[in-house]
Amino acid sequence: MLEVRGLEAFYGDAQALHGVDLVVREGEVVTLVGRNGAGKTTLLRCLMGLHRDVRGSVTLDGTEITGLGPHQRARRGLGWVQDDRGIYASLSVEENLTLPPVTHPDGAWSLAQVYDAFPVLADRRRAPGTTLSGGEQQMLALARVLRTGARVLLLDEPSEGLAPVIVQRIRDIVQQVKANGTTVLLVEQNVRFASSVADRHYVLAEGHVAADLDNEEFTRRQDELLAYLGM
Amino acid sequence: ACGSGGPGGGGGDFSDGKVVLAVLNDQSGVYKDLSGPNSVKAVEMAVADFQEKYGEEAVVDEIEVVAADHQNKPDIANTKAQELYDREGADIILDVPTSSAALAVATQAKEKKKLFIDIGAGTTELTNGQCNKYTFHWAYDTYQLAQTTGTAVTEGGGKEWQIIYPDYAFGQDMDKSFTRAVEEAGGTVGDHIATPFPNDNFTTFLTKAASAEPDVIGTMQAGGDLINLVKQYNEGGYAADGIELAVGLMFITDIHSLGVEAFEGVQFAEAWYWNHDDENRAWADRFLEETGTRPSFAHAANYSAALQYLEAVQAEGTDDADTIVGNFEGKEINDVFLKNGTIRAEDHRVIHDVYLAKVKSPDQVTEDWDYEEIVSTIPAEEAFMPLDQSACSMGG
Amino acid sequence: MSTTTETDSPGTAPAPAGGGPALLGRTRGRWLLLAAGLVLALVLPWVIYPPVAMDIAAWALFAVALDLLLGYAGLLSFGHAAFWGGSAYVAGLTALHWGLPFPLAALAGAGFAMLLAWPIGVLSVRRSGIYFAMVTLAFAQMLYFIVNQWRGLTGGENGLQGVPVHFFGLEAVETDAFFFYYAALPLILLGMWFAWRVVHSPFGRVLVATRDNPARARALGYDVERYRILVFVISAGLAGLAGGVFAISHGFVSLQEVAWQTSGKVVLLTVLGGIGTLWGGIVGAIVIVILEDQLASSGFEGIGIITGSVFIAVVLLFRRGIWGTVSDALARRRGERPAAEAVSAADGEEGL
Amino acid sequence: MNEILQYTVQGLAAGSFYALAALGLAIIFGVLGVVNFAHGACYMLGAFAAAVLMDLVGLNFWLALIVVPVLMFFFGVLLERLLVSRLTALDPLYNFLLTFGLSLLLVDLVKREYGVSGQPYTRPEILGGQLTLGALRLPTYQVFVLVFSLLVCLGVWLLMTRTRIGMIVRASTEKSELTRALGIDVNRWVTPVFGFGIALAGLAGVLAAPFRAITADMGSSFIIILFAVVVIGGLGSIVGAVVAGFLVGLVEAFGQAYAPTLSQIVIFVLMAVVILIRPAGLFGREENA
Amino acid sequence: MNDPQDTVGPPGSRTVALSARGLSKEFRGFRAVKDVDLDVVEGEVHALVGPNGAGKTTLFNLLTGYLKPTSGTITVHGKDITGKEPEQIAHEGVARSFQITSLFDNLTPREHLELALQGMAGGGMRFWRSDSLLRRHRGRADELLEHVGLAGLAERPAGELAYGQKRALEMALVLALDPQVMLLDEPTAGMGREDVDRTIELVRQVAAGRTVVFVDHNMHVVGSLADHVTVLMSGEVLARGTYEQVRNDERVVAAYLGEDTHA
Ligand SMILES: Nc1ncnc2c1ncn2[C@@H]1O[C@H](COP(=O)(O)OP(=O)(O)OP(=O)(O)O)[C@@H](O)[C@H]1O
Ligand SMILES: Nc1ncnc2c1ncn2[C@@H]1O[C@H](COP(=O)(O)OP(=O)(O)OP(=O)(O)O)[C@@H](O)[C@H]1O
Ligand SMILES: [Mg+2]
Ligand SMILES: [Mg+2]
Repeated sequence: MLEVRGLEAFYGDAQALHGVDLVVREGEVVTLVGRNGAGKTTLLRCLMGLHRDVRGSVTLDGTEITGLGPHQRARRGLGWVQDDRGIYASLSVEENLTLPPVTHPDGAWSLAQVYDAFPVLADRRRAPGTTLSGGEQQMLALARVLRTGARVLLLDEPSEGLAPVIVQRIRDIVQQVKANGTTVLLVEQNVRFASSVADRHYVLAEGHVAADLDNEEFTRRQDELLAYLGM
Repeated sequence: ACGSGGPGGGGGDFSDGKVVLAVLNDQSGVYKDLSGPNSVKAVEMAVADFQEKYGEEAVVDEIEVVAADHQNKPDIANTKAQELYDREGADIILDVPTSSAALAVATQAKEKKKLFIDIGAGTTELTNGQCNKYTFHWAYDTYQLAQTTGTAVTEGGGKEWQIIYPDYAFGQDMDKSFTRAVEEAGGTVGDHIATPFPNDNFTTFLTKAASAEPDVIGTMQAGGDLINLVKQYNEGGYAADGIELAVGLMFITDIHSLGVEAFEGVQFAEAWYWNHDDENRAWADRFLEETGTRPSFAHAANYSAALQYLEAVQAEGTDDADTIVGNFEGKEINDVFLKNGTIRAEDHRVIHDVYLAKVKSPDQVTEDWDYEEIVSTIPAEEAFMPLDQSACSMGG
Repeated sequence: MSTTTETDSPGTAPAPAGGGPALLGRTRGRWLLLAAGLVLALVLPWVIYPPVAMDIAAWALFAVALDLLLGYAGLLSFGHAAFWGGSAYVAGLTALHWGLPFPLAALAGAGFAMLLAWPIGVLSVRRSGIYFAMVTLAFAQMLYFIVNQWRGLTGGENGLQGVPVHFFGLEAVETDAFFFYYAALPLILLGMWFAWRVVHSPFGRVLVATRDNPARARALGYDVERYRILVFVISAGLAGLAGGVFAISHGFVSLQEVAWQTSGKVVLLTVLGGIGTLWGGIVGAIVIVILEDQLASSGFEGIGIITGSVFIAVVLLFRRGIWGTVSDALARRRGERPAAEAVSAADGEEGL
Repeated sequence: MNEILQYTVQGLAAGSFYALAALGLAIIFGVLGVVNFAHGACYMLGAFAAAVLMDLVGLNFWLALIVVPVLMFFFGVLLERLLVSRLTALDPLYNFLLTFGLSLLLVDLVKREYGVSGQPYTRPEILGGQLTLGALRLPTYQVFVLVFSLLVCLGVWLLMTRTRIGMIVRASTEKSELTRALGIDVNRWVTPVFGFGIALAGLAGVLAAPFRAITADMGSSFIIILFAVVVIGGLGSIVGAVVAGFLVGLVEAFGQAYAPTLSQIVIFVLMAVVILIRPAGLFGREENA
Repeated sequence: MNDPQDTVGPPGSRTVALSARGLSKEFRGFRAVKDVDLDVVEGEVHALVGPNGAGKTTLFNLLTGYLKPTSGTITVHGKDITGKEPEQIAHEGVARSFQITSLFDNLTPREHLELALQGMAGGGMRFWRSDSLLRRHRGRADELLEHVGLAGLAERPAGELAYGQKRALEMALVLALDPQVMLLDEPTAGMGREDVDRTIELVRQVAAGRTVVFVDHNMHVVGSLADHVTVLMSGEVLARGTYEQVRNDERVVAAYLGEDTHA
């Protein structure tokens, strides 16, 4: 589904990614783990076409999307939730939800579905987006990409800063999404969360893929990995 | 007492062996059409006429005309004036519209002991509190504008006045002079309504003025503000109520750009009109050939000032400023611009006959630029500030 | 995929400590530059018409004063004419009516500018960014109207004419622009030194911090508004000093000095020279004052066409200004990091 | 009483120009975060376009009300593409400076081309004359301006708050990168919105043409008052721009009627008071520093 | 500056370091914090937990002056600080970190700390002195960087640091203020486990002799650090007590922890 070859990214003179190769197959949930600064966020931004300073190739469904702009990638089915959530202050909660165009109607959530899953959002639907608390904003951001029906979700630390109950809810949603056949690439620090939802794990270290593990192996070698990666 | 400084070198009669006339004015701003580059043309015409008239007899062969743009900024005018006198060897600076710029140049003229003939500026200060030996004021001033319009319109039957004036020095001067002129002519002035400057909305002021049901609304606005006011006066339908509009300062270029419809019937003071008589017209034809446009009074005055300066140089055989001042003081002149003109020795104001003009209606216009009808002529002695009102002392 | 290295996106390129000028990276270079600057200041009236040289010096100090505020506190004042012009009037009036020697008159003007800046600053610093620009512009406009109306004192649009130069009876200075320049130069240099001192003081450091992240600065215990007010007042004082000298050198004060076009011009000089470089304004002043002087005698109509185009070109192409561009290039040749744009995009404070 | 009514209508009519232009300013600020210093120049260009087209091709006032804003729209599109868009990622101050330069350039280009004296303009006969409502007598044209601009303001407000376009516009403003990543081609929206804001300034210019002097400088002091208007209303607030526009018109009219010497200062005093009490403006959102 | 005598409060003395009474905050009709009473005893580590949107950050903002309470009072060591500005509160010995990192992107970590140290020492307004004055804080700054594991990055502009490094710097800044009361908003958010443990260790160290209030969703962190826990829910205090008490409180389990309680 999503294939990355030799991806390099730069911040000015500094290189953040040194030739990343990875493959995400259709319907899989794959996590990207690695310590702070490993380049996880940068990788997602490159996939979304938001980083200008890149080399390498990215294909989606076999088509090269390297040269496309972010909105074209979104229309082809990439959905991104950024690490600081990206909620619009000038839009109400409901407007935040209805803003993105529905790109793939089959998988797209309706407003009613969203409000059903996140009753808080329904309560505050008229409030300006950024007046929600951090956790509420995270839910909103997630709900927002679900509304588009994106086929590949790129989630940057969706469980960060969330109450345990909410983390469980998010996990349920990821599982539900997966059941619908949506592909997910997830950046996670929370190993428990990662191992409970994902099929496979890529370990990113210093800008390249250090290991590619299935969930079983990942759980088995968890302690070793933690020590190695400092996670 | 007059300044005692003489020319630097005793031997030569001409500094640098030539005469340099500098035109310092606004080549890009609001006075561009009124004087601007065409004033330079007018001065060049004067030089050509002078050279043609005297030919071999001329006391000086080389006459140069230089120009500079002061952008209506007094500090630039000030620096430029110094530069013109010091570096370009200018013997005289001409024109200089914008009062603050003109006053700054007058100060430089006094410092450098070089001539300055102002044409474009309206302030009476040049021949009043701030007068000096080397500065002359050639064409018009605020006193004369007010005196002309105020007296003539009142005598023509407009007895009850309301005055709308811009609240800055020019407008305040005009308001005072107007009031005096109107009252001396037997009229009365009701309210004096001060307006901001610049301003694009005069509707409130007009409402206020019209509510007193006067015969005439006298307005001292100029330029863009005048156009604003006139347009809003027309929209308000005051003419139909029998309220006339009399204008303190207006130029033929204003009428030309807006069209006579906008100004029809408006009365104003005019220092010179190109189509007034044959002499004027003949010169205006030549000007048209040179520039493609008809002259404003400022163009004619620049021509006149340059020509009279050269005549003085010819008569004295030198470009030494003190000598020329001596030649000028008290001189009586008649030329295309100055009718019954006198250069007053006491304050260096050049007085001459001026006119009350009225804007023609569209069907009266027979050719381009034929916009004005001269209603009356005000003799030189009546039009300008009498000497006893002037605070000028040449020593200072 | 291409590798385009876009260094002009702000926030990615870091500044050296305190956002100071990289051109002065090395001590030796710094001394050389200082010496060159002083020599330039001394020979200027030999190569340029002295009154124009004086204009350059005054405008240069004005631009440096503005950059202190714009480059180091991130506050764009579009109303600095109020201080330059306000001081010009006070300097002119004290010289005219009390016969103060001109350095004292200029200092009196500067003092007045600071007094004026205080209330304006207190009100204006409540907003930053674009808001600050508009608010200062509006206040300056208010002063313009007052000066225009208070005709008895200021001469209205005729200006305050006939301001004398008093200099302890030294006739050369009092009458000759060439000597006046040398008499006034120490005041200008003093002002510049003071601006430098402020930038390289603990205060200057805090200022840069308040520029980059005011909320953080507050959490560290800094009263951001107080810092902004103080730098505003200092900047106004220096602008006033420049305006006072300028007025005396011309022998009159006109409304032009308090008009918004004057505020615009000093912003132009600063931007052209380079925001956040402190000395860039000097280069800007040299270029623009000479350009204006030349254009005035060139017969070219429409100065605005030139200045407007310069503005646009600088903002689009040489955002770091002349000084900034040159110093970045030098720094790059030495393998150092170029300085960041002083005005950073991080400031989302005024968002919708 | 009668006079007070008269001043009220006159003030509101004058306010119409501010409201329309400030609305354009607010929308542009909203979308691009740009305070367009050239807005006054665009107002001037609108009036000039009306006058010049009338002279050249006999375009009448009614057509000008449509044609000129459309032209100004394309002019705005051009400006945005060629200049403004190059600075989007940067501090808004750069665009403020850019548009400042632009206003100098535009004004002097117009001066060079058309001189400094005003341009003539004739409005349709039907808008001439007076409307009498009881004892109240008002120039028809002023009433027209007032009603027309109120309608336009209302329409724009509905557009920005009630339609998807408005929503996209607000989103693109705030986080253009993210908005792109959500599948919206931001560039497609930003440019037309800039054009739209410019068109509003142009429209104000057309309305001014029959009533005010059409000179190259007509926008220079207008823009300053416009800044005071948006500061009072709250920068970026659409309602704020309109309300403050009319408010300033009223304050100006009553100031002129009862304290003429202070009338110009009154607006700035009003502004100072607003900043003191509500730094974000009457309708601006207060944000935590 | 900290006076050694009064920082180490004997555990039994129960002097209240930070206290709020009847604190409420309303945003355009929405009450985010409702009538909250809070007492933080000197020397304790106090955790503030609660579901997202409970009002924790808002409460923090009220306590540190970034928001003005709609009603209620706040005192620090018995001194009323209600309505004071953030910088004044900082000078009262109350320092905070931000949930969303907030640094000076162009300054290096070392410069950050010099600035912070100088802020407390006073003298930032001295525009007539040389900025080499700041260098006298360098020793202490490097010490603090060492402390939070940023020693190697002292010269890198903060804008280039990765998220976890920024969080560490954020922490160092709070330490630099040497406050009596520290308020930490989610100090471990976005950190890997090792960093979390390091941060716990760090907080524990600096908590000696200080009062700490923190917000965190990581129950592991709360469990290892907090002496007392206050649970907020919809702007109101739902429960308070020790970690053990709170985590066994049914209402808390239902509203916040969920069935999956241990971390
Ligand atoms: N704007 C930037 N300028 C320069 N360097 C940057 C920038 N953003 C990130 N980096 C560098 O790129 C590297 C990768 O950063 P990235 O944010 O992708 O890490 P991450 O794995 O997402 O970390 P975290 O878990 O903390 O979010 C880091 O070393 C960081 O310092
Ligand atoms: N400026 C504001 N205007 C309106 N409502 C606000 C504002 N700030 C916060 N709120 C609301 O107040 C409530 C409490 O928010 P707060 O940020 O304090 O929650 P929190 O407990 O810190 O949550 P989290 O753990 O998710 O960060 C939320 O519902 C939020 O929407
Ligand atoms: Mg990340
Ligand atoms: Mg929070």
